[in-house]
Amino acid sequence: MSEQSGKTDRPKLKLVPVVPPPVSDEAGAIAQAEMPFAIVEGEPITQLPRDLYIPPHALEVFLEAFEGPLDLLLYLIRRQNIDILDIPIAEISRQYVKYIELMREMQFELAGEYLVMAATLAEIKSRMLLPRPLEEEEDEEDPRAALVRRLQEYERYKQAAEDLDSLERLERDVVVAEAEVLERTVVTKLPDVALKALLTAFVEVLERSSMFEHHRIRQEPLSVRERMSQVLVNLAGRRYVDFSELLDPAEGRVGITVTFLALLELLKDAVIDVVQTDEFGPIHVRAAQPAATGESPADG
Amino acid sequence: MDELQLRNVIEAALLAAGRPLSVDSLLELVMRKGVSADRDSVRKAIAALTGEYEGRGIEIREVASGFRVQVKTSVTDWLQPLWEERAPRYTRALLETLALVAYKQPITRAEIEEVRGVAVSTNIVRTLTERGWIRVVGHRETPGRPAMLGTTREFLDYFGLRKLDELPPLAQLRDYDPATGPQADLIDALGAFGAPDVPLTTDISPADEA
Amino acid sequence: MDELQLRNVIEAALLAAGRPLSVDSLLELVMRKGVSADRDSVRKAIAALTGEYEGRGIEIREVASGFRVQVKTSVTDWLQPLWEERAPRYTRALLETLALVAYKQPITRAEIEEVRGVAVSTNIVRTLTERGWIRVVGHRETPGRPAMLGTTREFLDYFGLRKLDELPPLAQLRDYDPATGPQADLIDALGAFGAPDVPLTTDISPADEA
Repeated sequence: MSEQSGKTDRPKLKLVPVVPPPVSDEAGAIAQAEMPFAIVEGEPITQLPRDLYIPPHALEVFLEAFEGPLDLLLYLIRRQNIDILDIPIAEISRQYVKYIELMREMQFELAGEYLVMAATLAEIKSRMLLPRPLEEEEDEEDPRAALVRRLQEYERYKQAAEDLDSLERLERDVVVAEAEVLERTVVTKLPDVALKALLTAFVEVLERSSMFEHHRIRQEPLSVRERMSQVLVNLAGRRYVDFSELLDPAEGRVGITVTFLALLELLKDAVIDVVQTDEFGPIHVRAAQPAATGESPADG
Repeated sequence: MDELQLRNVIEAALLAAGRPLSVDSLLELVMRKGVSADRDSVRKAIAALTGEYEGRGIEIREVASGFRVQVKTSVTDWLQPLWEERAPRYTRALLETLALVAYKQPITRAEIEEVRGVAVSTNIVRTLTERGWIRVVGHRETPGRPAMLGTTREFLDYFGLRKLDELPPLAQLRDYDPATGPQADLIDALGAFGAPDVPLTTDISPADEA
Repeated sequence: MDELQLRNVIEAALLAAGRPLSVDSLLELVMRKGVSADRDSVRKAIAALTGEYEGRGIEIREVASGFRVQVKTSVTDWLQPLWEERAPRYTRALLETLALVAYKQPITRAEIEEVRGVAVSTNIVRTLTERGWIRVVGHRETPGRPAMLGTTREFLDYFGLRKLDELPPLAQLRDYDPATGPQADLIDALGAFGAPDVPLTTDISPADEA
């Protein structure tokens, strides 16, 4: 095409308003006057739409300027100074569809929404062409009404977005005054946890698992569990601990029983080894040794 | 602690915080040090500072999360050379999405898409969330439990607002009444089919419509 | 531009720049706007501001690269609470992990994962360890020698327990429905063990960000 230059940068699309050329009948067969449709990169464009009257890259710019089919429709309406409540639906539809067809001809990846809108417009047109019985007329909404509502709704938020953008805002319009502070110590407060939150979490995790069932059968008191941890801590880093050292008589019978149960649990889990070298000799407890060494009595 | 001291601490706090401070948080500052004060005295001190700043290059502004000291916009212009970075510009798609969340919250993504007539990109939602302007405020109890979005206090702070109702008012919707509309006649409308083609090519940028 | 205007612009610049400004760079700001001024007038304005700030909570300080406005050290102390950061609330995953460690200790990470049905993040274990609530109490002699976790004395102290078995036993928890007014049940449950001062009254709702 002659109007396409080899330039790679984006064309400045300067468009001039033109008087509509006289039209014969069908959309495609418009008698094209000498009037230019547009001036792209200084070149007047006088070709018919069929003949790619907007260079592809310019058309892309055109499409990018719109936020979607509603935006494009609004533009078409506004450009002709038509009241939004007063859309000549056929006219607008035709223009809209022409753009869409053009873009498809250019093989643009056209968002599906544009095609849906084209179909909607076509549907409205056909419904308006159909004669309707008189009595129905009151119930049935003018097919344009829904479209007008959508357009109005979109337009008010389009306006709201512009209003929002014109508000004075940080970074762009507002600068916060700040004074330097030396020696500021940042302290991080740790989150608080209520016991209730902990229990709630526990109940929920239990509900997801089958632990409740297990525990109906076998349920160690928590004191045993706690003591299991304590025994392990006592054993940590020590080779052997005398069994009697783990039992504190000051705790009384209950305490000793708890420790004993804890030791049994740990032994069963193969977490500790209990070693007695001589019959009736001292019993030693130690953390279980890695199985590889093969010296764990728990092996047998 | 006398009034002047209170005013000094509050001024220093507002200038040091780097964020707006509420009356309550200012009160907490002085209470922590065992000073007895109340909200009224804090408010008085702020009012006194506001008065002091008149005729100066700075001012106290109340936004959603409290008070902040800012440069008067008449002076901001002088300071432009201090910053190399330009403020971020936001696309129309982002601003329209933000406007819909602000005015129609709580709103789902699908509802935003319905009004805008196009898909809302994940990117936009992420940008708005990362800026701390919108957040998920709940879920609609419809299939899929879509998230409902709302704006945050930071959004109001950023745009210098105290409350949502300080947003510019939305345009009124006018009723469409085909019976009384000036172009009520369907035939007229259909007649437009044969109307001369309106040039496709005038001003294509929708942005510079007055 | 009169002296007061110059002073106002300079004050605003010093408060807005976020860095010290030299006399020359301040001069450049006003010259850019076509105002005729010289170093002397800038210095005079700074001196005037310095005087104004006497008896206030802020001061102008000259450092290597110029002048800056800073909070007086005598006031800094009052502002400490401003830098207190609230760590984000603990996640459900963390609480579940903690509860499992408490009830099923000594327990390995793999065992926690088995019950929870999802992987336990290293972060959670680290956070709980740093908080001093759990610790490694030993290693299980299975391949990989996984660490076994247990709770600490600090854990008991924090939750106001003397011993672990002051936590309600599983049997009682089975009937504990967190959804339907649980507080009373729970107090009963704990009361059975004579737990003294459990902070049951704190609201667990994650909603309240003050």
